[in-house]
Formats: sequence, structure tokens, C-alpha cells
Amino acid sequence: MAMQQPASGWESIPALLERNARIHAARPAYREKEFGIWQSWTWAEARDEIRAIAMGMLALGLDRGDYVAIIGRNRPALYWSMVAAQMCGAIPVPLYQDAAAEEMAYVLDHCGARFVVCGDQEQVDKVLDVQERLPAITHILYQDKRGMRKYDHAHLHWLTDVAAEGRAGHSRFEDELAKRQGELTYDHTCVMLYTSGTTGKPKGVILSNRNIIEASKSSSEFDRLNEKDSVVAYLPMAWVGDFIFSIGQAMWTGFCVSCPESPETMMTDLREIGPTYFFAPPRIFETMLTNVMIRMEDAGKVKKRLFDKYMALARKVGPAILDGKPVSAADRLQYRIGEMLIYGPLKNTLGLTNIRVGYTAGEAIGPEIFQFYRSLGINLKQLYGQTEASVFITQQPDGEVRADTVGVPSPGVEVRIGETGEVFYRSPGTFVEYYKSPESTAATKDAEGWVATGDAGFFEEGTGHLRIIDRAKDVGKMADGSLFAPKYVENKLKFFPNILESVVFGNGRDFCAAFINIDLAAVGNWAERNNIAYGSYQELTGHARVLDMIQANVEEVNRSLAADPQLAGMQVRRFLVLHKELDADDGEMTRTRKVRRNIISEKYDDLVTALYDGSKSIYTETEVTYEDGRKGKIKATLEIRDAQTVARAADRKVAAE
Amino acid sequence: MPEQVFFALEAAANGLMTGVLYALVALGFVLIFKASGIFNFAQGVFALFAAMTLVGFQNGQIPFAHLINAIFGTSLHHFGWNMPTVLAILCTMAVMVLLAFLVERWVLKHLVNQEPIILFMATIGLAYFLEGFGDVMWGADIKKLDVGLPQGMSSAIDEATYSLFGYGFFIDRLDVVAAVVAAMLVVALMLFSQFTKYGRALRAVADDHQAALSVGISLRFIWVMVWAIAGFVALVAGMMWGTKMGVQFSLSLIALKALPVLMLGGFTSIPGAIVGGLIIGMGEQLFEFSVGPLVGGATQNWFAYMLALVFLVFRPQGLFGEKIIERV
Amino acid sequence: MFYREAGDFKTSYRDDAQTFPIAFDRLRYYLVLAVALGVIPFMINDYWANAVIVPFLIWSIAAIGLNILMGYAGQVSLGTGGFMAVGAYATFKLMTSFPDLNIVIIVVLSGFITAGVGVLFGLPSLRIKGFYLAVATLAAQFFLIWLFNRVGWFYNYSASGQINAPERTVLGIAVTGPASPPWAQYFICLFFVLVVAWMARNLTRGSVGRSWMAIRDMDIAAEIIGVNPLKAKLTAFAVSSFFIGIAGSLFFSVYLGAVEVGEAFGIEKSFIALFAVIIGGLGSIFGSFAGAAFMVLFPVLLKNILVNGLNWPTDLAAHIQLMVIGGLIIVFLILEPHGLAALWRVIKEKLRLWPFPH
Amino acid sequence: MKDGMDTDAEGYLTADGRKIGGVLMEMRNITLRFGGVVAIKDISFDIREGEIRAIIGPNGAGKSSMLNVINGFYHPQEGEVWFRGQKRGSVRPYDVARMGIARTFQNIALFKGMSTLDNIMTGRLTMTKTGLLSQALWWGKAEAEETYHREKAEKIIDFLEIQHIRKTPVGRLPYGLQKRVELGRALAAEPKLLLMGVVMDLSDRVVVMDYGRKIGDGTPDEVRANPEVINAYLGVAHD
Repeated sequence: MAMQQPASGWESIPALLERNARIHAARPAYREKEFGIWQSWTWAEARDEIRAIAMGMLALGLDRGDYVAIIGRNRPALYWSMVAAQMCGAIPVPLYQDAAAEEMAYVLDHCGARFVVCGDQEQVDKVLDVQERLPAITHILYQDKRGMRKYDHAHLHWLTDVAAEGRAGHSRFEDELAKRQGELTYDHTCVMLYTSGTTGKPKGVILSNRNIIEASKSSSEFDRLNEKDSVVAYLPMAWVGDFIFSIGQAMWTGFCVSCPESPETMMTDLREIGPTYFFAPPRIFETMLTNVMIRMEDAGKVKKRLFDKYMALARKVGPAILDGKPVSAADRLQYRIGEMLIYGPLKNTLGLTNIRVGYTAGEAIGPEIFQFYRSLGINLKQLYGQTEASVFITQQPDGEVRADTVGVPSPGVEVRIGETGEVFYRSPGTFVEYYKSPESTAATKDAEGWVATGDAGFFEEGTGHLRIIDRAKDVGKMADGSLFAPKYVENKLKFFPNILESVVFGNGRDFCAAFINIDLAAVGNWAERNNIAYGSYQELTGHARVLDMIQANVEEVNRSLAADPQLAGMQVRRFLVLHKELDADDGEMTRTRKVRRNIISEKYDDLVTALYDGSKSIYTETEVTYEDGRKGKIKATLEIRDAQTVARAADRKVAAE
Repeated sequence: MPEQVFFALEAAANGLMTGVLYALVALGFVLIFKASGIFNFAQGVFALFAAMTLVGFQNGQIPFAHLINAIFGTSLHHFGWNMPTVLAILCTMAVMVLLAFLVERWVLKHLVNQEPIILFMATIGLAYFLEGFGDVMWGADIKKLDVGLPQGMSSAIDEATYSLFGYGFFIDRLDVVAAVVAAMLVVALMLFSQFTKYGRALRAVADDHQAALSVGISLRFIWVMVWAIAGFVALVAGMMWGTKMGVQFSLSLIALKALPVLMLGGFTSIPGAIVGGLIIGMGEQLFEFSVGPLVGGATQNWFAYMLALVFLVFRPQGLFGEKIIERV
Repeated sequence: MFYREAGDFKTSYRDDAQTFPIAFDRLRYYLVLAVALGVIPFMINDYWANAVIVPFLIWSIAAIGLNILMGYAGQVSLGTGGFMAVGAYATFKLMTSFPDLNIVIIVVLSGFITAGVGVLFGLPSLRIKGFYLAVATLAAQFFLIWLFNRVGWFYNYSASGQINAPERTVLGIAVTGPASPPWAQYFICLFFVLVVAWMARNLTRGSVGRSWMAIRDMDIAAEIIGVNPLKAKLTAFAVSSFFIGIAGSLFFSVYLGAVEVGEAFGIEKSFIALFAVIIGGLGSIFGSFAGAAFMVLFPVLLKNILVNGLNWPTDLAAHIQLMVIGGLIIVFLILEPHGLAALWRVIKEKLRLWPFPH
Repeated sequence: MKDGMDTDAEGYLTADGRKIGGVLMEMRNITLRFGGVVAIKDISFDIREGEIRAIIGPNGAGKSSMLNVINGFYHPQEGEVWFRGQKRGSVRPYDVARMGIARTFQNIALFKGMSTLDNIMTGRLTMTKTGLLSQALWWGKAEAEETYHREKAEKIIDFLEIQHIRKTPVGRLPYGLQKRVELGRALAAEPKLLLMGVVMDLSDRVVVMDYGRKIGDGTPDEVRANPEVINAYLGVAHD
């Protein structure tokens, strides 16, 4: 692969910061809702803040090549700490803030972090809990002072103090800082991000300045992002997407990053800021849509009818209008009235009015959900990406947006499909290596730079769009040799608002069976409206009418699967509704909420057996971890239902003749 | 100067008689306030309305004649007969009970849990409404009311005092009758509240709404009852005042003077209403007698309010109220 | 029609605390201002000025004044008519004693004089609360009217007992007296309305307003957290009377021109202000305008329908008007005790959330 | 000190090592009567800087009355109140608030018609310096002062994590949040002494009252061991 030379001449994030502080000096760089208003920093101010922190870190003895862990919710000061670390020649390692102390300890130990920057007391406590085992940690910095007064401050520093120290000592550190900043090249590590990984321990993905800047540059150009755009940073800082959007693209284009006041006020804050560029995993869009529908349930008759009428119209012509396809003048006029009465205000209350480009990725999004936003005139698109690719592998260009594909290869990315159907890519964004794990690196990236995604997919004929079916390793064969792609079925199930998660089994078996997690918000609301009393989540999951409802969903999936001879074998013949929500704290899911299939099938071995031995019900005990870390057991007797399946189209034809 | 002293005494005696009438209106306020915590600003208009209705019945006026004439172009005014006074009083009483019922039904019921001040405002609205309603129903002209009460100077008092002091007191016989009637009413009401089931319930309601409910009497019934009684008191007051100065709008303003009476006497005290009425009636006569001529007269317009105001500053709980210990 | 608030965010406390924080509201406010300044002056004629617009403006000032006292500080007053009379007579005395003094200054001075009288009658409020205070304020009403009626000095010993406003000019244009053009009357009233509303808004959003509301909501707790009740109540009386005095001053000098105190400032005027505040909404400046508009427009409308439309006798129409207003007060208290302002707030909330119901 | 733990004028160290300073407030022989009823009978105790001091006792023991005496709402017939080394004369509650004594109430006493933010801002009313005219005209000084207090109030809102209810009228809030807002209002006054109408299990020293008398004073452990205190709570008959 040909190594791109830095097209811009800006070889690091700190270099881009310097550029922005010059050319966008007075434009807003960061905003954060704090103390009731949006505190704002221009690029010039942000540069000064970051330099102060960097010099403060130098004062604390931060060395080149040190790892600086960052843990906390999205806040400007934490983003600044990452860039400050880069300035000092150190490598920022953002961690998931909801990680349990144990998980965090592993990562901190693995990267050998010397500095840890924490958002608040909660994070500091977690680090202090495991610090004994981690001798590498020399300093813990924290941003939020609350509750920290009584702590021993020998190695604890308030970030504000650190910055003040840096400012005070600027004459001592300025030269050193300039020197270290000057040393940064395209090949220096920009950031290390841990992938949660569906199996095994997290791996540290090393992304160089080249990776991040090239990926940011081409993706920004792809969607014509510029300094007038604005984003709301609310996704985990440890996730590559947030790093690309809130640091990579922000630094490249100079747009403004706004941080919400707290997770509870996220939706209000989103509405206040009204971003122009927005990313959310399907889950968020789904929740948003569910909330819209739930709230509209309570609307008066007239309003509800108006809403339904115009939403139907939007479904019919909205996406076409968005894509600039021909639509009759009458419909266009109607749509415009709808925009005035419904779509406009609706988008506005959701805070999506100004969205120019919206993305969803990470998982398949329900076609209905996807179309809902598109029909409102929101330019929501899909992309396919990975940490190892610095996000972008494929993207949907404007005007070629569909729910069932993930688009065409992003600029500068080569994609090929392996013999097994696995997707491979190669790009300037392709990661350098897995930290301290040459075997994993070798297993993933070959000598020519091709990276295996682990996903199975194919290019659609005609359009050249990529379609992803499942994890490559999860794709298996059923007993009769037909294709088994569980994720595909699971996603179809999850598109029903009542179903939060599902796990489909069937590899090497005669038929497919499934675990289902209901969506408490949706089903609970439904129960309330239908006067169904329930005392607990568990009671709701066992309710006969809930099971009936889920069964109907399963059977609908079966019908759609039956339409395609390739997939008809994957119809779900038996299912049960789980008595507890699958939870990352119990190791059943990853922090990014991906199902850990193997762990689940081991842990619920008894249930899987029951699915296949024809029992009508099964008693089970499950260990759970509570929020405070205590463990407990819940007991339940689950009913197993048989769902109707449809004979394969081909068989049916035979039978009919 | 004994002459002046007698003048003053005469003024005081006349004031006392007026005071009895104030007390009569004030009684209506106290009843309603005790039972429902409502400060019924419309009590004065009640008296006016009762008097108008009474005259209307007596004279055989056609209700809403003006309105009917305006709508249908007719020129109705009287039925052409006169109703005997007693019957007219009974009919008026029935109207006042009906009014009490409607007030409860259309107003109070919907304002049960509101703050007292909101209820107070509502009674101001009620006063406005009733004033307009009375005018529409019976016409706004000044009417003469005669229910056969004795009027004019009481020669018996004149002679008696003359023989005693050598100075004959000029006292209206109507005032004497009013005083007697008021005294009887007060006694009757006290007996009612002490010795009847409903009276006891009424007192219980004043203390605690829940407790009253547990006695087995509906709160709504008590409210209707108490407003009806207040209507009856208003009728009596309206009769006295109406006889004295004709049935006209200013009647309701005079009735307003029951307010300072109450402030003096305390909102919850029946004896307070009586004593307060007497103090104010006498006080304003004496003040007008002594200071009035110096400042241009007509001090009755404000004296009662000023007296109450000054008095309250020094004793906010009124004459008979208990001292309030504020708690936090 | 519907609010569009996405992207409307505040980066300073100053922006956050402004009178109309939502851009859409701001726009509408400027629109109203533009109409008030740029359209109405050219369309106004004698009838509209006399029957609707000038009384509306003056009653708005009075309602704002009463609302400060009742809605914000929680002190009920039935003495508005009396305080308006103070403003009127102060203006009369100042106009006749200092013929060269500018009328604007006179109006303001009348406000100050009324504020002084208001403080005097507010003193008992420290000891008297609730409707006791309401009744106590009747003392002000009756005493003041009596005073202006009986003491010749106040009406310069005129034979009729009336007071008449001589002609005074602003920038060479008569704003009082029979020769003043309606648009000039309109402008002088509008000027005071804008200033009063602006000051009322400033006072109610700051610490003074908070001390009033604290006293209103829970006087004991207010005292314990450091509010001096006497000071809070007296400032409320002072500010309220200041505004009411201005209203009375304009009512006499600009609107009526000639005044017989019992007729012009009787207790029914106290009730008009009271009703305006209740119907408009306690504790809302917008409500004061809405209530004043209602109390001015409604009788005009009713009279137009009954007398001009149906040819009913005037006195009957007046009685029906009493009934309807009394009835409406009750209906408002039952259905929306917080008045038109609350109604508007609800509608606004709906519009902000549209299409969601909540 | 007559009873309780040995505390010298310079203060002492608490069990968890906090330094407690000198006497901040001292109640000397306080007696309070309502008519013939004696609510507080000859009680003396002190409160020190940095100290968490509790007054406990069964219902009707006179705790609330004592708090009301401290913040000047009730005026004791006998006894003296000393605050920061000075004898307090006859004062009104708002004078006491200005001296730096804030309070939360047993039954929440918030201003129901106002928002959370406004309620907390009322806590800073004692620090208002601009006058009526300045505020009416909203000239620089009034606005600057408002902004200054807003900043302080926002710090407290942030500290108490009640950002999401900043502009909600407090009447609509659930009990727990109202409690927090009330604490916020008290904290906003930056008090020297904070009186809280609720039991806190964090006390350094405890005064125990029963029937208006002081029956114990000392560390929580000492108080727990005091037989008279045990009697008061277990309801042994009084003589």
C-alpha cells in the first residue's frame, strides 16, 4: 500500500489545533452546558487551555510515549486532556466510563498508563480501588472537584490546578512543549483505543496521526463538513466514532463540539444546540422513535389523525423528496404543508432540525426506523466501520441511501470480499497494530495491509453497495447444511419495538430457536394501556399476553425469512422470553451492547437444552450482578413457545402441484 | 356644657341603633366564614337583593320585565296585584334559599380546594353578578319598602328621657325595632348552633371538615344551609335598611361597613360581630358629631374603616380572636 | 405558528435572563412594538382613542401596578381607585401650581407622591394579612375619596368641586386639554406604558421581585432566610402605588380632562383594576395587559352588541354588563384561577411541544 | 463545660480527624414560655466552628422551639444568645439571617410559586446591594449583581445535581428534590451556621432535650449511654 504523504502539512492533532487557533481563532470550538448556560471556548481559547494542561502535565513529569488514560463523560476538559497529552508526546487512551473497576484495571495495566485523567470522584474511586495492583500509575488528575476534598492529594491533582500550574510555569515549559510538539509526525501514535471485542480481553488498537487525520480529512470532504458545522458529543469517549467526530473531524474542519450538561439533560441539550452533523447508533434512533410514538399515543384525536395522515404521506414521498427524485406536484405541496404542521415541529422538538448529515452505524438499523427519519427530511445515512479502520470502511453517498446496505467504499478505502464471504479492507486509516499483541495483529492484518473485518457480506450487483449479513465466524451451517446467519435473524427480530435483544441458536441443529429480551419501555407502556398489571420485569416477561405478542412478531419474521429460499431454513421454531435483561455487567454483552453469543449459550445452557428437547417450560436460576457490584440470584420458570413456520417457497410449490 | 353632653349621648344612642344594623349584616358574614372559611364580600349585595325581591313581590312587579320588553318589544311592568307582606317575606325567603343552593352548586362546589383569597375574589364576582342580576330582574330605580315596621320619632323615649334628663332624645322607632329584632336573631342563632344537630354540625365544620363529615352530615348541605341562613339574615337586614333609606344601590355599600365591624370583632365571633357593630355605629356617630363639622362632614364614609385599620395594627386578631402563635 | 427552538441556546446569563428568551417570542414582541409605534398612530381616531386604546393603555399601567402588589407581593388591595385619585389630584395641583413644569415630569412626580401615600397605607400590612388587609385598604379608598371631595384645597376651591386639566404640551404638541389630538394622547400613554412595563419587568426578575414573591409564597420562611418583611411589603406598596399614581394622573389629565372624584375614582374603579389582574393573571405582566384589554374591550363590545346592535336600553345593557363581568370572574376563578396569562402559558407550552401533547 | 466531653476554647479533633474550632454560638440559660407553657427550660450549650451539632429529643421536646430561638423567630424570656463572641440583642429573623445563620425546615418551606433557580437565588437576598431604582432601570450594576449571584446559585445547583429542574416551579417537584432545593437555598446564603430541620447521623456532639429541658450533651456515644436519654426515648414516666 502506498503511504500517503501528509497532504495538508499538518501531521498531528496539536498541529491542527495550532492551525485552527490561527484561522478560526474567534470561532467557537467547544461548548459545554454548565451552570445553566452554554460555556463556550473559541479555538484560540481552547488552544490556550490545552497548552496550559499540557504544561501542567509536563510539570508533573509526563514523558514521551507515556500512556494517559482518560475516563469520564464527554466534557471539553477531557478532550483537551487528550490533546494535551499528545502535545507532550504522550498517547491518550480513553476508557469506557461505565466499565467496572476490574475491566478498567485490565486496560490500565495493559497499557501501563502513568497518568489517569478522571471526570469525577466516581472514576477516581474506581482507579484508587485498583491502584495498588498498578504501580505504573503515578498521577491521577480529576476534573470535577465535588467530594474530593477529603482525599489524600499526594498523587491526586485537580485538573484546574494542573492547568494553573502549567500557566504559572509557562516560561519553564514552553520550550520543552514546543520541542515535543515539533517532534510529532504522521507516524506517531495519535490515540490508543480499546476495542471491547465480542470475545476475550479488550485489545488496544494503535491509530497513528496518519490514520486519524487521513480518515477525518476524506470523510469530512465526503460530506462537505466545514467550520460552520456543529456536533453534540455524547457517545462514549473511548469509542472510535467519538474520537473521529469530536477530535479528528472537529480538528480537521474546525467545527464546534458541544457537550451536554448531564446524561439526563441530553435530549434537552441536543434540542438547544440543534447540531448540523449527528451520529447515533441505531439504538438511540430507535429509542427516539419509540418515545415519539409513545408520546403521540396520548395526543388528542384530531392531532393524532393529523399526525398519522402526514406521517403516511411522509413515508410515501418523503425519502423520494429527500433524494431529489421526481414526486408529483400535489404530493410535494402536501408534503410542504406536512413540513409546516408536523415534520418541522417534530424535528425541532427532537433537536434534529438543522441536521445536514446524520449517520448511524455499529449495527443494522430497522428499515422502518431508518425510513422514519429519512421521510421527515433528515439526511440520515449508514456507514460501516471499525476501530481498526479509524471508522470508515463504507459510507452511503447522498442520494443513494437505503436501509439494507451500508454504502460504497469510503474515499481512499479498498474493499474486497474473501472466499468465505468475509469482508476485507485496506486504507490510510488502517490501524498500525494491536498494542503488545503481534499475534492478533498478524491474524487480522496481512502483510499487504488488508484487514479482516470478521463480518460476512457481499456487494450488491448493479449498485455496488455493500451488504453485511453477520459476523463471519457466527455464520455457520445448520444440520441440513443450509446457511445459518444468526445476526441476520436477530436483527429482524429486534426491529420490532417490543424486542430489545434476541439471541438465535441453530448452528449444527435441525432448527433455529431464540432467546428474546423484551423492551421494557415499549412493552411496559403497552401493558399500561391494556391494563395489564405487573410487579416486576420478570413478571412482565412471563405474562401470557406478552408471550402472545412476541410470538406474533416471531411468526412475522418467519414469514419474511421464508420468502428467501437461502434464508428460509433459519425460521425460528421455538423461543422463550428471558427473565432478565442481558447486561454488560454480567458479561452477557459488550460495552457497546453487542451480544456475546458464546458466553450466553454457556451461561444459559439449561435454557438452550430446553429449547431443543421439546419441554413446555423450564425452571432456572441465574446469577446477576447488581449496580453496586453485589451478586445475587434470580429464579424463574420460563415458558417455551412454538412458533409457526412457513414451508420453504420451493417445497410449497411442490406441495401445491 | 350639659347640652353638648346630651347631644353626644343622643348621637351615641342613634349610633348604637345603626350599629345594631351593622351587626346584623356582619352576622351573615360570620356565619359563612365560620362554616366555610369564605369571606363573603357579596353579603351586602345579598341584603340589597333580598330587599329588592321583597319589594318586587309586594308590589307585584314582573321579574325581568325590562329584559323581556327589550327582547320582545312588549311593555310589561306589573302583574297588577299586591302581595301581602308576610307572603312576600316567605317568597323572598324561598328565593334566598334557592340562591344559596345555586351559589353552592355553581360556584362553591368548583372552588372547594382553592385558597381563601381566591374564594374571596369569587364572592366579589358574585357581588357584581348579583347586583346586575337584581337590577335586570327588578329594575335599578330607588324603591320604597314598607313592611309595616313602625317609623318616626319614638315619643315614648322622647318623653321618658325628657322627664329624666330634661332633654328629649330623638330616636327612631325603626331603630328600636331593629335592635330588638337583631337581638332576637342573635339569640335564635346561638340557640340554633348550640342545641340543634345542624347547629352542632355547623360548628364542627368550622373546626374540622373531616370531623363534620364523620357526623354524617354532608358538607354541601351545611354550606347550602349556612348560605341560606346568611340569606335570611340579609333579608332581615335588607328589610331594616330598606325601610330606613329606601331600596337602592348604596344599601350594599352601607352593608360593606359590616367588614370593618368584623375586623374589630374577629371573623369567627358572633358576640364580636355584635360588639363590633355597636362600637362602629356609635363611634362614627360620635366622631361625626365631634370632628365632622371641623373637616367638612360625611366622615361616616371612612371612619369605620380607619378605626378598624388602626385597631388591627395593634391587635391583629381582633377583639375576640385568639392570639396567633406562628410556627415554622 | 409553532415554536422552533432547536439551535436557540444561551451562552451568557444575560441572554438567559432576558425578558423573551425564546427567539420566536422576541420576534413577536418586536412585531407588536412595530405596530404600536408605526401603524396605530396613523390609524387612530377620536373614537378609538377614547373608547378603546387610551383607556386600555392607562388601565394596563394600573393593572401592572396592582399586579406588583397582589400578584408578586401577595398583598390584596381594594384601594386602587383611591390611589389613582391621589395621582390625579397630585397632577392637578402640580399643573396648576407650576404651569411651566413639563407634563411628563408632573406625571412622574404624581407617581412619586402616590407612592408616598401608598407606603403610608401599606404600613399596616406588616401586621394585617390576607383579606383583613383587603378590607383595611378600603380605608384608603374611602378616606382618600372623602378627602378630595371635602377638602377644598385639593380642587382649588372650585365651585363645582371638579378638577379640570389645562392644556400642556410635549415638544410643542398638546397632550392634555380638549385640543390635544388623539395620536398625541396615544403616544404619551404608550410612552408611560412602555416605561412602566419595562421597569416592572426589571423589578420582578431581580432580587426585589424575588423578595416580594418570597413574602407572597411564605412570609415566615422569607423572613427567616433574610427578607425584611416591612421593607419588602413597603417597596411593593411604593412601586405599585407609583405605577397606579401614574395611571391616575394620565386618567385625569390625558383621558378624562375633568374629574369629579367620587365618580371617576370610586370603589368600582378599584374593582376594575382587581378584575383586570384576576382575569389577566396574578404575577404576570403580560396578564396585566391582557386583563386590562379585557376589562376595557369587553364592555365596549357588549355595549355595541346590546345597544347599537339590538337597540336595548343603555341601563339594561349596563346591568347585563355587571352580571356578565361578575359571572366571568367566577368562571375564570373556577376554570383558570391564574387568568389569561396562564391560559397563554398553556397554549405556548402546547405550541412549543407540538406535535407532542406533553 | 458542666457536662459532656472535655472541650477547650481552642476546639478539638473529631473522631475522623477534622479540626473543630472555637465557639461560634453559645446559648446561655435559655428559657422560653408561651403563656404558661414552658417550651424551653434553662438550656445552655455551645456550637463550635466546623462542628456538626445535633439537637435531638422526642416529639414536642422543644427542638423546633430551640431552632426558632436560634434564628430569632422566638424571643426567649430569659437567657442570652452569644454569636461570634458578641451578645445578641433583640433581633428579628432577617437580622439573624444576615449574621450568617441559614436554615432548612422540618416541613419544607419553599416558595412554591417560584422556580428552583429563583428559590436558590432567594438565599442570596441578604447579599443584595443594589437599590430599588437601580434594579428598576436594570443599569449595569443591578445586572452585574444579578449575574454574580446567578453564578453562585448555579454552582450550588451543580453541586446538588439539580440542573434538570432548574426552571421547574418547585411546587411540582417530588419531596426529595424539594428537600435538595431547600438545602440549596440555605447554602446559597453562605452561612456561618446552618440549622437543618432533619436528623443527621453525622454529628460530632449532640444535645438531648426532653420536655424543654436539656438532659444530655456530648458525643453520640456518650449520649447513647446516658440513662436519662434512654428513659426519654423509651417513655419511662417523668416525675
